[in-house]
Amino acid sequence: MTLPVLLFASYADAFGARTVAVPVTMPCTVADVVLAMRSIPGGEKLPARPLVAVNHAYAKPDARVSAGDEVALIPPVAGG
Amino acid sequence: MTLPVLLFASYADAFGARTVAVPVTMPCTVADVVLAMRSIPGGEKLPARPLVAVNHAYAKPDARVSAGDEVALIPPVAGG
Amino acid sequence: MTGQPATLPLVAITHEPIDVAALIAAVSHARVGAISTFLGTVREVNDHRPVTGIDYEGYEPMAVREMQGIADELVEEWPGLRIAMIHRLGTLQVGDVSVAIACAHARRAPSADAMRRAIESLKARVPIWKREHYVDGEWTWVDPTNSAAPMASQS
Amino acid sequence: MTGQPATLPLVAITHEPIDVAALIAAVSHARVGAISTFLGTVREVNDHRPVTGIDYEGYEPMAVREMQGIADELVEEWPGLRIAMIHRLGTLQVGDVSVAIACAHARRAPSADAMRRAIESLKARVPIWKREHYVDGEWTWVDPTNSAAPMASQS
Repeated sequence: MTLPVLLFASYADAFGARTVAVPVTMPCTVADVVLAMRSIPGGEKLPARPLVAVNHAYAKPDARVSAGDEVALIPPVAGG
Repeated sequence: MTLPVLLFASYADAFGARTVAVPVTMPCTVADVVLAMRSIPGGEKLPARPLVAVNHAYAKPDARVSAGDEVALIPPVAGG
Repeated sequence: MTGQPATLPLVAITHEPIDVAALIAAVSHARVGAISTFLGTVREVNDHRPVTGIDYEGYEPMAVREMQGIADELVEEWPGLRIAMIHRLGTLQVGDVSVAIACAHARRAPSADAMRRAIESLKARVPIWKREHYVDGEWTWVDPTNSAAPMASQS
Repeated sequence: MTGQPATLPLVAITHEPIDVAALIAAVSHARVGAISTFLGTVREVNDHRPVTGIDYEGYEPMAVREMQGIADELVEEWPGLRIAMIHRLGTLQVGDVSVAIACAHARRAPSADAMRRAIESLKARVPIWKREHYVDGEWTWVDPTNSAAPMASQS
């Protein structure tokens, strides 16, 4: 299946999209999602360990991702 | 001569006045002024080393006081 | 909001100019003796480059959740703390207020310490990004982790 | 004032309510990225005694001079700092703002550090006094050097 992953700021620019459909086998981990994204055009611009959020909270690489979760890649934040 | 000394807050209450005429021999020091004030009714309520300002600046006990200087006793401050 | 003037902690994302007076009013209270407020404003120069404006982008539901988390942590550390924090998104001009944080407490030390902690935490973890536009027409997504060589830059 | 919106540092004693927005506007500038503001407000309870109001008294010319000295010292430590500080005198009610300090700088650390230093210095040396009135009709000149046993108290 494909998991929609939300993109923002420089990552949205890198992929040329606000959302990218990532091919993964469920259930999987955050690290699996990032790995799959590296094969998508633009994925080569990702840093070694991009931050990922699952359901609006930062998630570690070994965190489980299930169908229906809202997954987002978080570029280095610069609020304030 | 007498030197007018300005009083504020609890010190004004102690002397029952906003200004007190202090008998001193000019030139004198800040310490001389404070010593003379202890003989004035209310002076017994002063602390051991009250803060004194001369011409709007804190002055040490050995600072010189001249005729025409504006001298004030400064109770413990409590602004803010 | 539940009928009171403001439910605290108050955290919000807005696309409109920030009403600083309203933020201060929200944390004011008869038991408060000190209100420390932080405002972030758009500077005309950053890293020696003249800035004409900034686009702020945010992952809004997560940004609100992180701000709420920061506020809850601060209230836990300083009981009685009254805190309001709001971040503006969209295109801002030089001088515009991008973020406002107000921390009220009975005593000044917790008020000031919480304010400082709030802005540091916000900058560290709230998912908001800014693209600076320069006089020469170039723009950059600001990357605080690599300010010497911004990750993405194009004309 | 010399024709500009505000001559800085701005220090003042007032007998009217403090206009916080005007104070923030005075330190705002295109080169500013952070504005830290401190407000002192009258609390309804101090040292466990219900307070009905406070009379603030000041030695005005010396208070202004001390505030100016504090501002000058802060600007010397943090060049580019834009600072405004104002203290209100007279009879204040619970919730009223007694003192307001705004410190603006290109960066947030100097802005916040200067604000904190300004209020600590003001409380330590600016010749202002406050007499608290309590619900039972008593009043006390507050003495921060001896808070357990106020120097002067009478009914």
